[in-house]
Amino acid sequence: MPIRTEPVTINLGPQHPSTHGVFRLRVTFDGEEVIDLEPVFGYLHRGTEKLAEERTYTQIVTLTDRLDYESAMSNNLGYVTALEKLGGIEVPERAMYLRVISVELQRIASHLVFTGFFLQELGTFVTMLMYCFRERERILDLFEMLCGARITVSYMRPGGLTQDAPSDFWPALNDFLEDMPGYIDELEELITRNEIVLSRTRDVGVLDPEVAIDASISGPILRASGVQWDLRKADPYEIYSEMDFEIPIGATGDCFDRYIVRLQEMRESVKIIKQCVDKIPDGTVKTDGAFFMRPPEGDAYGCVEAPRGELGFYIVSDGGISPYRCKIRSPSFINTTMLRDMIVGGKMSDLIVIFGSLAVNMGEVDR
Amino acid sequence: MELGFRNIHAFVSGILPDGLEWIAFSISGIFLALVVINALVGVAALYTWFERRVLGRFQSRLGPNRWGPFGLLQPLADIIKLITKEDISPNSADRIVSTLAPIALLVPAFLVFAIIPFGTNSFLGDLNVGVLFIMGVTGMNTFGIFMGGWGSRNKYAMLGAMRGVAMLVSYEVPMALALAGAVLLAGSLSLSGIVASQTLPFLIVQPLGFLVFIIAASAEMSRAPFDMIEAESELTGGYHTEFSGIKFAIFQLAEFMAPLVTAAILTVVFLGGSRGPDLIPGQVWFILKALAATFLLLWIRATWPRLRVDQIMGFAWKGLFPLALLNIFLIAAEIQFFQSGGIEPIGVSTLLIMSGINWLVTGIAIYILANVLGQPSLQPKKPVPSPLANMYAEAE
Amino acid sequence: MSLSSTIESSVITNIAFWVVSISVIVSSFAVVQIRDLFRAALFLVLAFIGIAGMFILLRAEFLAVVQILIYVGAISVLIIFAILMTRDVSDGNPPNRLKIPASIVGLIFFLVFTFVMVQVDWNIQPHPDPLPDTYQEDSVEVYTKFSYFHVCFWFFCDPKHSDSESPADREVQDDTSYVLDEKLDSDRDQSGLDKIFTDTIPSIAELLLRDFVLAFELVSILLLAAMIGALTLIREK
Amino acid sequence: MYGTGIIRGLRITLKNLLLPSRMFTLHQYPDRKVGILWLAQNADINPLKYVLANPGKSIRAIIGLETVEDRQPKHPRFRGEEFTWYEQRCTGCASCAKYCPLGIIRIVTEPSGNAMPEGEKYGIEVFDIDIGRCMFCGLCVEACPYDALHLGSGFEEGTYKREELVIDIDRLRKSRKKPSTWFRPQLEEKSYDPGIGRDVDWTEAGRHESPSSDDQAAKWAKR
Repeated sequence: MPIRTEPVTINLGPQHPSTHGVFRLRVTFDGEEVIDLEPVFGYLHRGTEKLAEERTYTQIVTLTDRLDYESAMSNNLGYVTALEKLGGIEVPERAMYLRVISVELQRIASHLVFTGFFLQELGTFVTMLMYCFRERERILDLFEMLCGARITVSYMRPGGLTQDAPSDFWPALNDFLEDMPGYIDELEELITRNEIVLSRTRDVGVLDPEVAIDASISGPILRASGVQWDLRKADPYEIYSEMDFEIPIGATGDCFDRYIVRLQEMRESVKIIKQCVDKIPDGTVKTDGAFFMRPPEGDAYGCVEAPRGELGFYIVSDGGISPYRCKIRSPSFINTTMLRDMIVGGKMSDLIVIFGSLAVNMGEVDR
Repeated sequence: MELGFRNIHAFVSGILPDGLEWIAFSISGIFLALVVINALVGVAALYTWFERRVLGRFQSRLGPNRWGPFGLLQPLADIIKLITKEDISPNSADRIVSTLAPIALLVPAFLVFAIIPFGTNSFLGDLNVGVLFIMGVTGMNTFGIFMGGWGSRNKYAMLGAMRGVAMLVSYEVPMALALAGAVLLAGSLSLSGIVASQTLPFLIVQPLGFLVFIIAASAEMSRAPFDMIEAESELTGGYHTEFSGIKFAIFQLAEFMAPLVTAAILTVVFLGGSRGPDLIPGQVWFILKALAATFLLLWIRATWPRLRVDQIMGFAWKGLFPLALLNIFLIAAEIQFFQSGGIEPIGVSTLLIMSGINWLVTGIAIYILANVLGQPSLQPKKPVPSPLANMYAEAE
Repeated sequence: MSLSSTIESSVITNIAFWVVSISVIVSSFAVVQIRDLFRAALFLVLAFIGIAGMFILLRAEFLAVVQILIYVGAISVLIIFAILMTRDVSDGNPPNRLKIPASIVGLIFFLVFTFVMVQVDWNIQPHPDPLPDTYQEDSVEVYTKFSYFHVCFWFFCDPKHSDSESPADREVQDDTSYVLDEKLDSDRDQSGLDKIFTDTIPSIAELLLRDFVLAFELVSILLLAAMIGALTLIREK
Repeated sequence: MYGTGIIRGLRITLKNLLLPSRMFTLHQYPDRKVGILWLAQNADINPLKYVLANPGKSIRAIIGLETVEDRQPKHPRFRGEEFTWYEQRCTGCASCAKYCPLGIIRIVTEPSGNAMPEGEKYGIEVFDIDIGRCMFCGLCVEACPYDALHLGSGFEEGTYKREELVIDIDRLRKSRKKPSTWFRPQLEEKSYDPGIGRDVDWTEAGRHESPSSDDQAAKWAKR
């Protein structure tokens, strides 16, 4: 004679501290256990794709900043990559190196934000968040040197960058690269062997590699499931083919692996930036005329490995000054699709941890 | 003159004519309650400042520092802000229950302080069932949380309250058992008796009891790593989600009283209360020890994440409960062995021997328990690349 | 006049007694009469707390604290928890449909208890060895309480001694009075206020763990069996 | 051993508590509470001497009331809120308005001069920038062919009303000329820093000198 309990349906969000923006989950609980879940998006819809049809090609760069506002550089790069494919624009080599440096810095910053908020959701009051943001602040300072802005950078332009790095950027970057491995070690010692973190995240929200591939999951979440897939190696863009780095993968595909993969990716990013600093050539960073571009009729799909996964832009041009269509394949949106399968059957706390481990950014989901 | 009920009563009844003892009794009681409660509220307000500053430094930031010297007036500003805020409650809320909830949460915290011996005695003198009183009274705060959760008719609050009740009831058991060890050793249920018998602080004599007590107490006051009642990342505040204004202020006050209460009990039962070298007065010793205890609690709060609800319950019954039983068994056996028959207090040398044994047993017990409870699945695994999408193969 | 005697004799005690008794009675009525189930449970808590207050007035602070610890801290919480778990919490407070049966059962219990209380010889007698001056009143009160205990245990555990020659008498003669005497002797040196709370715990401990240890253990085993049975009943599959 | 990880975590937080170099907040906007040691160090004398010299200030510093102004240092390239506009350089071509992704720049021009020779600038009647909607992408600055419009370096333009966030031509004229060096390599070459630097005159702000009216007339009208 089991005691029958009433299922309770709760609207988790749109205003909730753990939903990373305005995201609504209709969750049905049986006590603490999640028995059903339905994600509802659209609360942050800003019509980026439609707005892009009304902007010139260069103006769209500013729109991409706002997609995944934690990694604006990567979004810029994804867009300009597609545009350069479409317009057949050659990019100067120095610009490519600077692009890789800024994108990898952005990856570290984004993963730091992920780590901070992930642990915040695990319940470390705000300590880890502050530590991670302290480290991220230095990256933002570097961005301020590069392009005058810290979050919404709009640094890249079709055919290059807005401007070269200032002279004081390089010593600051070197300082940061020296300190960063120490920061990562500290984070690792603080968290990675922490039994509470382990017991909260191990074997929680396991995503099998088959399921992940079928659902077209990408980025660290895919790699945490053990699939060694990274666009930087699989389809090298910019100068990644010259770089020497590893693709960290996880063992089981649980929340802990998603965290540890990101942590190791930060180390790899530091490695990549160091190589870039060593190899960067002199020269210009801009292509003349690309600011006022009018690409030929046709279409192009350009994609990069953004911190959250494969970020793709599909641009159709009708020969005018603005694209006929600009489709954005945002990694967060596609990674969110597996939410129900991962969460149902877990506890409420697991729900928060799993959702946090996906590092979904609502700006990107709703576009 | 020491502030105590007896002194006040003697003073008041000296002024009043004979035959009015009951008026003297009431006056002195009300006066004492007024003084003590106001002092405690003041101390709790100061403690919020302390907690926020220390927590801020732990988190490598500054904490409140703008308003007044070193931000000391920040609690005042907070109180003014909270009092002047509109008191909103949901339309379908149970008004009476939700109004009483903050009071039900706050009163037990004040009641505990009535029997804490700051000096040689508490304000009210000595209660012979002090430890039991503490257990009974601290168990009452369940009702505050429950009434808050139920009365505000909010599902988050409800979930928080349900978690809270399940957790508080479970953790009362190891907490009581941990206190029982101290009671056995002291041979007295009264807090003054426990203080008097601590020629060696019980922290040294029974580390296991201290450990169990501090863990269970941080669960009882729902602080990290057991703060799932509020769990701001999951329940957006838990039972006080729907509270605002003065009710919320009282909830916060009760919440900030909790570490003070715990620190006071810890100090009395395990750190030797107001005992200490005579260089500084006993009350100062008491405050120093209590501050050290609150610092320890803050340190833990600043570092550890939160456990999941089933893990918290499992930890109470599978981890703390056996440890507490072991502690009681150990202490009882030692008392039986060392104190064979006599009723004279145990000497310091014997206590030292006992503590040696206890530390050893504590280490072994924790080691065994950690390896029994610690799941081997938590150990890192070696990642194997899945053959499904081999990037290197495709790149070639 | 010393403080303890003030408390004994003063109006305060009477006021406290009336406040507590009225609140216990009113909240007990509310438990069965009120429509809102959650509030009824809260009134039950109030009634329990009031009874703890009565115990304190009877100078049985150990019993009072145990009353709070067990009845308020554990049993009421479980009742409220059960209300919460088994009803539809989203539709407001579940109604109390058992008003009339509960009233009838409550009335029957009230009558039975009144009958028992009136009928039973409570064995209240002065201390065999009267103590000098102020301690006399104390001792009588304490003594009353212990007799009550004895009667209860005797009533349920030892049906052989059903006549007035109960073991309670004998124990009062030898064990308890000895303990009390010793305690009071040691108290004589201390100052007045401590006498408000006389140390009753050793006596209770002796009764529970020496004289009635078999009954005590039996009750423990019964409770354990009940707990395991409850677990078995609700366990799925 | 299982169970040591949480203890190690405690060590890290304690390290962060104790080491001053691990502080996150190094700047306290807008003013910073300073202690007596800082004051003495700033005055470059012995703290003991400092206490004797100005006891009032010392007491205030000890009880934590002494403050100094403190600003977050900004890189010269920082894209600040208000715009720096040089009327002398502006031709009213409205490139900035065209390139603004949000269309928040409004320019109304009128023919100026008596005969309006070809190449001479227009008179500018209205130049509104609604920085309440501006996202400081800098495309307007990038688009300006005559380096007339620069991003500013301030970040204290907060107001209580949205309407006050519209920078009109009078405010642009009157505002201090402290342009950000973003997209202005000519300013960067002079290692100009708006945080500490002086105001920049319109003649030095551009990549090239604006030709005078006579030159233009000689080049176009009187050839």
